[in-house]
Amino acid sequence: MSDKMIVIDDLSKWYGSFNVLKHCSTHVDRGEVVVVCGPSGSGKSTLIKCVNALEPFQEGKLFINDVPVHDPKTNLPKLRSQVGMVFQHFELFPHLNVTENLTLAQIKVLGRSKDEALARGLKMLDRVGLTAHKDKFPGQLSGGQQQRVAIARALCMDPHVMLFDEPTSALDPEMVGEVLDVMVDLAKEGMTMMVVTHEMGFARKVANRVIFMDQGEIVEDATKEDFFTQPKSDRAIQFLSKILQH
Amino acid sequence: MSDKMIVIDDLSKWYGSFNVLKHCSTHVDRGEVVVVCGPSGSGKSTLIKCVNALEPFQEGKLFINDVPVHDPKTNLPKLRSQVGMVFQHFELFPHLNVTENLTLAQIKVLGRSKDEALARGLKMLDRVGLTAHKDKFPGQLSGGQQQRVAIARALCMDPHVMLFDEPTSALDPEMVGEVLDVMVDLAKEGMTMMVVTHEMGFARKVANRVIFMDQGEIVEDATKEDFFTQPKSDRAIQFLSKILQH
Amino acid sequence: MNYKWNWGILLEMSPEGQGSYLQMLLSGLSWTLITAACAWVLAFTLGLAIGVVRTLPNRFGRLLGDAYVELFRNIPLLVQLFLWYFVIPELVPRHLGDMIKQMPNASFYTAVLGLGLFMSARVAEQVRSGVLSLPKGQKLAATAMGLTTAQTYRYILLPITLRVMLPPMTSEFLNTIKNTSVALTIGLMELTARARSMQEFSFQVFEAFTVATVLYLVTNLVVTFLMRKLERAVSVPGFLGVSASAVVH
Amino acid sequence: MFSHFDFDVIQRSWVYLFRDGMSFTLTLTGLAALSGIVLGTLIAMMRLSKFTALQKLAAGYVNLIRSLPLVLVIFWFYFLLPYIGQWVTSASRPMTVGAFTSALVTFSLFEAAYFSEIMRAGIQAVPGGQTSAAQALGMRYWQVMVYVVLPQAFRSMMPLLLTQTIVLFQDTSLVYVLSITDFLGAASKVAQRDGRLVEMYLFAALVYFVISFVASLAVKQLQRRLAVA
Amino acid sequence: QELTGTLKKIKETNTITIGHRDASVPFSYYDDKQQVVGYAMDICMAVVDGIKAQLNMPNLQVKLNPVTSATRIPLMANGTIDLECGSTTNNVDRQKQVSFGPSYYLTASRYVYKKGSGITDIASLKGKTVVSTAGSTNIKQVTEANVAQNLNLTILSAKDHPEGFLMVETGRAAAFVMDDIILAGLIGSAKMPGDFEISKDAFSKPEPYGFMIPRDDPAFKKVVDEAAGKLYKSPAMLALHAKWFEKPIPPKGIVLNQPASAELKKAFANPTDNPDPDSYK
Ligand SMILES: Nc1ncnc2c1ncn2[C@@H]1O[C@H](COP(=O)(O)OP(=O)(O)OP(=O)(O)O)[C@@H](O)[C@H]1O
Ligand SMILES: Nc1ncnc2c1ncn2[C@@H]1O[C@H](COP(=O)(O)OP(=O)(O)OP(=O)(O)O)[C@@H](O)[C@H]1O
Ligand SMILES: [Mg+2]
Ligand SMILES: [Mg+2]
Repeated sequence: MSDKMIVIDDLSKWYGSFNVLKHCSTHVDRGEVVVVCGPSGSGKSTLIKCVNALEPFQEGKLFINDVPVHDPKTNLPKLRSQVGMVFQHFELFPHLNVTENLTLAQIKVLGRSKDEALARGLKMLDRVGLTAHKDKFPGQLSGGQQQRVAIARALCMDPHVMLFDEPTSALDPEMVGEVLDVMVDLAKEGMTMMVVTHEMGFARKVANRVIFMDQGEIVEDATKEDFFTQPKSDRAIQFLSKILQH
Repeated sequence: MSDKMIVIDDLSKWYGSFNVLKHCSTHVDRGEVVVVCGPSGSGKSTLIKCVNALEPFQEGKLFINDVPVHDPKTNLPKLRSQVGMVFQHFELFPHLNVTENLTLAQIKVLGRSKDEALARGLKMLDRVGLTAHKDKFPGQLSGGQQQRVAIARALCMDPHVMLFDEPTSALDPEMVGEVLDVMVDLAKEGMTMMVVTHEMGFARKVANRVIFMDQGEIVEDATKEDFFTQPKSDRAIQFLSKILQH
Repeated sequence: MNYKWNWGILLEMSPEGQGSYLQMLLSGLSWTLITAACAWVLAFTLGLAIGVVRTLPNRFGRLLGDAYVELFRNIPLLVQLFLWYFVIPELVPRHLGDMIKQMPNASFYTAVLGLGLFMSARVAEQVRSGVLSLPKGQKLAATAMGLTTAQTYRYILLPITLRVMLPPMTSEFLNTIKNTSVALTIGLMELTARARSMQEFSFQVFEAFTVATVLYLVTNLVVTFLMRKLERAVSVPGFLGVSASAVVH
Repeated sequence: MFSHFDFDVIQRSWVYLFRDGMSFTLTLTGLAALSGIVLGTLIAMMRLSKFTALQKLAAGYVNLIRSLPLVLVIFWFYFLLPYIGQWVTSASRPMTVGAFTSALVTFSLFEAAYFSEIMRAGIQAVPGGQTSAAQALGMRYWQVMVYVVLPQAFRSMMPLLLTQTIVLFQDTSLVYVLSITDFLGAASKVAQRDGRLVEMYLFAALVYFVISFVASLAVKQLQRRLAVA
Repeated sequence: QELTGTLKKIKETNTITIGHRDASVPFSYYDDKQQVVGYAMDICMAVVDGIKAQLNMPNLQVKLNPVTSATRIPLMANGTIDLECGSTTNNVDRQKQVSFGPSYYLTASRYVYKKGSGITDIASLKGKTVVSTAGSTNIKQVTEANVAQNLNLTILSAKDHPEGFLMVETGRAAAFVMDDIILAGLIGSAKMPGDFEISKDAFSKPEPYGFMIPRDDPAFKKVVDEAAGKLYKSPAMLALHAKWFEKPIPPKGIVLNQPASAELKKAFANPTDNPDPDSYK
C-alpha cells in the first residue's frame, strides 16, 4: 500500500476530435486535500470524472489506491463504491427520502443489512447536522441541506477518497458556508480529498496543494503557499486576479 | 385642449384581493418628462400599463389628452395607437423583419399605405441610427439595437406621448448608453414621456418631475431638484441611497 | 327528422339469445376492456424494455430499438392488424398457420398482439424521452456510488421516469382502449362492433351509437379518475417531476 | 418462401391503387389537415378566450372527441351528417352527403380536437409581452392574433402539426370500415378479387411505411433547422 | 300535380343517387374496369328511365354511392341514397324501416364450405366457426339458428361478401353463410372454384330480393313499381335474367348457370313487393 491515493499519469482524453485533457499528470497522497481550479471549460470536471471512471479516457494511466482504473479488467462498480463523489447539483434521488438516499447504495452495492445501513446513514446524517430531516424528501430541503445530505451519502460508503465537483457553485450565497464547514471538518479529520472549486477561502484554509488547469492542461501544480504567493504561469496570475477581486 | 397630457385621478387596482395600486393621483403635462421609480414590486409597471389600458383598473379616473380611459365607451385600440410604449424586453415581433415591425401597425391600425408606412418607418429607423439593419430580423440584432428599433416602432405611430417600462434594465451595461441617448434626444425635442427607470443619470439629465412609488402608493411626486436634494419620505431616502451607491 | 326513436329497443332481446341489446353492448364493453388491458400489459412491458435499450450506450441496441419504433409507428394500426390476421398465418409453415387460424378467439389474440406491439412503440418513445429528460447527473451519481447500470435503472432512473410519465401513460392507456375498436375489422366483438351489429339487427342506429358513446365516456372518466388516484399515491413531496429538478439546476 | 406468391398482382393493379386509392387518401389527408388546423386553431382560441362559456364549450368538445374511438366517430358522422346538414340548412329533407365529404368532415372535426391541443400549447408559448406590445400599438384582438401571435405559434408548433398530420394520414385508412376506396380500400378490393391477400397487404404496409417514414424524417430535419434558427 | 318526397328532391337537385354494392356478383359489383355492373343495376337503370319519363327529365344525373350490407339501411333512412340496387332481402323487419320495389330474385340462405372438411349439414357445423356478412339477414338467421338449435357456433361478421368468403378460403372459418346465389358468384370468381361446395340445406326459405326505396313515399314507390313492372312483364326481363345467370359475366367470364325458376317467372308475371317467402310458391 503506497501513500499515493490517486495517481494520474499522462492522461489524455478526446471528445470526438476535441482534445479535452492533454497529458495530465498529478497525484493525491493519502490524507491530502488537493484543490483544482481554472477557467470554465478548462477540463476540471472532466478530469475529476475520469478519476472514478465516470468518463472513459483514451490515453494514459490512472490508479486509485493502486487499482488501475484504465485497465478493462478492473471491477469499476466496486472501485467507484470506494470513491465518494459530490456533484455541483447534489443529485440526490428525488423519489427517495433522505434515509433511503443514504442507505440504498450501502444495501445494493456493499451488501449491508438494512439495519446496519440505517445505523451508518444516521450517523453520517448527524455528522452533517441534519438528523431532524431524516424522513424528508430532497425536494423539501434547501440547496445547502441537500448538498450536506449528498456528502453524508458519499461518506456512508466509507470511501478512501472524496471527489468534489464545484460543490457550492449552485448554492445561494447564504448556504455556501454551511457546506464548506462540513468540508473543512472532513479535511481536518484526515479525509483524502480532491476538490474542484473556486472558493479560494476554502483552498487557503485546508488545501495542501492547488492544481490550476487551462485548456485541458495542468498548468500549475503547487503547494497552496506557492500557488497563492508566487504563481508561475501568466494564466494563473490572470485567473487569480479575477477570482480574488470578489 | 388642456395642457395636461395624462391625468391620473385617485386610481386603485386589485389583482384578486391584492391591492396593487392605492389611490394614485398624478399628471403629466404636454412636453413634460416624468420618471417613475421605486422598489421592485411597488407597482410601477402596473401603473404605466394602466395608462394605455393594457391593464384594467377598478377605481378612479384616467385621461389621456382629455380622453377618458376608464370609460367603457372609449375606443381603446385607437387610443393606444396614439400612445407609444416601450417594454423592458423590447417585444419586437420575431417573425417579422425590422421594416415589417415598423410598418405593420401603421398599415393595419392607422390605415396608411405601404409606401407611406415604409417612408415613415425608414425615417424613424434613421433617427435611431439603424438604417443599415432594416432587413434584419430581431434575433439578428443586439439587445440595444432591438430596443432602439422598438422605440422607432412606437414613434412611427406619431404618438402624443411615450411610455417606457424599464427600457434599459434587460440590457448588457455596454448597451444601456445607446438607448438612453435616443431617449435623451427625444426628451430634448419636446416629446411627452413617462419613464419607469432606475437610471438616475437619465432622470437628472432630462426629467422634469420624479415620482417615487412604494407598495402601490405614490409616495413622492416632486420636481427633479426637490427629489434629489430634499426627498421627503424615509422610503425614498433609503431607496436613493441604495440606488446611488452603484 | 325521418327517424323513429325507440329507446325501448335496449331492453328487447337481441337475436343472439344471450340477453337484451343493452347486455350485448355491455359484453362488447367487457371485450374492449379485456383486450385493452392485455394489449396494455404487452405494450407496457415491451415498450419499457425497448425504451430503456434506446437510452443505453450500446449503439447496436439503440439502432435496433429505433428501427422497432419506426417500423411499428409508421404503419397504420389497421394495416398491422391485417398483417397479423391475414398475412402472417400464410407465411408460417402450413400446419402452424392452420393452427393459428383455427384457434378459438383468434381475433382476440390477434388484436392483443397487434395492438400491443403498435402501442409498445409509442410507450418506448415516451420511456426514452422520459429517461433522457432526467438530469444527466442522476445517472452519474448512481454510477459514482457503485451501482451497476441495471441497478441504476431499477432503483433510480425508472422509478423517477415512471412517475414523470404517469400522465402521458394515462393517455396512452386511453388510446389503447379506443384503438381496440379498430379490431372490429378482424372480427373482435368489442363495443363499437357490438353497437354496429345492434344497428344491423334492430336498425336503431342512433340508440346503438349513443349508448356506445356514453359507455366510452364513462370508461374514460373512470380510468382518468383512477390514474389521478395512482398519481397521488406515488407522488413524492417536493418533487414535481422533471420540471422541478430543472428549476434546481 | 415467396415462390408461390404472385407479386405481379401489384404491377397489374398499381394504376388503380394509386390513381383511385392513394389520390383519395392524399386528398383526404391534405384537406382534412388544413381544415383541421384552421378549426383547431379556432377551438384553441376559444379555450384561451376570456369568456367562460366559450372556454367550456371548446374544452367539452375536445374532451368528448378525445374520449371516443375514431371508428365510432366515423360511423356516427357517416349516418348523422345528412341530418346535421338538414338541420344547418333547415332544408326539408336530409342533405345528400357523399362518402368523400362525409370522411372529410369527420376527419376535420375529429383531428381538430387534437390540433387544437397543439395550437393551444403554441399560443401559450408566445410570451405575453408580445400581446401587450401589439395591443399597445393599437391592434385589435383579431389583428393581434393574426399578425403577431398565430404566426409565431404556427412556426414553433410546425413539427408537431406535421407529425399529427402523419398520424392523420395513417388514420384515414380507417374509412375502410365504410367500404370507401382509399388506398387500403383499393388494395383490399384487389386482394379479395384476385385472392392475393398476402401480397397486397404487404405492399400496402410497405407503401404506408415508406410515406410515413420519409415524412417523419423530413419533420425531424425541419425540427433541427428550427432549433438552430 | 305537386311533387312530394323523393320525386320532389330528384326534380329539384336534378340527380338521383343510387346505392350500389361493390361485390354482390352478379347483382351489383365492380367489373375489371371499376365500373358498376350487374343484374340489379340493369333493372335499376330501367327504373331510372321510368323516373326520367315520369318527371320529364331526360338529362337526370345518376350519382352512384357504394354501400355495404351494414350501411345501406341507415344511408337510405338518412337520405344519402334514393334507390338501392343490390342484393337486399325484402323482409317484414326491414319493411318497418324502408320500402321495397317489386321482387326480382329469390334465394335461400345457405353456406359454402371447403370440400372434404367433413361438413354435411347444419348439424355438422356444431362447435365450429362460421362467418356471415355484417348487416345481412343471413347473419341474423344463423345467429337465431345458433340459439334455437344449440349449435354452439362462433359467428364472425365480415365487412362484405368477399371478406366472408375469404375467411373460408384461408381457413379462418368453416363456413360462410349467405344467399346461395351470392355464394355461387363468389365461388365462380374464386382461384380454385372446384374446392368449394354450397350446402344442400338452408337457414331459410327462398326469400325475395327487391330494391330499397325510402319508406312512406307512395308517389315515388308508384313510379318505381310501374317502371319495374313494365320491364318485368316484358320478354326483355327473361333476356336480362339470362344475360346474368346463364351467360358469361364479367370480369372473368364465368357462367353461373342458374336458369329462372318457376317461382321467379311467376314473380315476374305478377310483380309484387310481398316480403312473405310463402307467397312466392
Ligand atoms: N459530452 C461532451 N461532448 C463534447 N464536449 C464536451 C462534453 N462534455 C464537456 N465537453 C467540453 O469539454 C470541455 C471541458 O469541459 P469541463 O466540463 O470539464 O470543463 P470545466 O473546467 O469543468 O468547466 P466549468 O467550470 O464550466 O464547469 C468544455 O469545452 C466542454 O464544452
Ligand atoms: N397578473 C398579476 N396577478 C397578480 N399579481 C400581480 C400580477 N402582475 C403583477 N402582480 C403583482 O403586483 C405587484 C406590482 O407589480 P409591478 O410589476 O407593477 O411591480 P414593479 O414596480 O414594476 O416591479 P419591478 O421593478 O420588479 O418591475 C407585484 O407584487 C406583483 O407580484
Ligand atoms: Mg465543471
Ligand atoms: Mg416592472
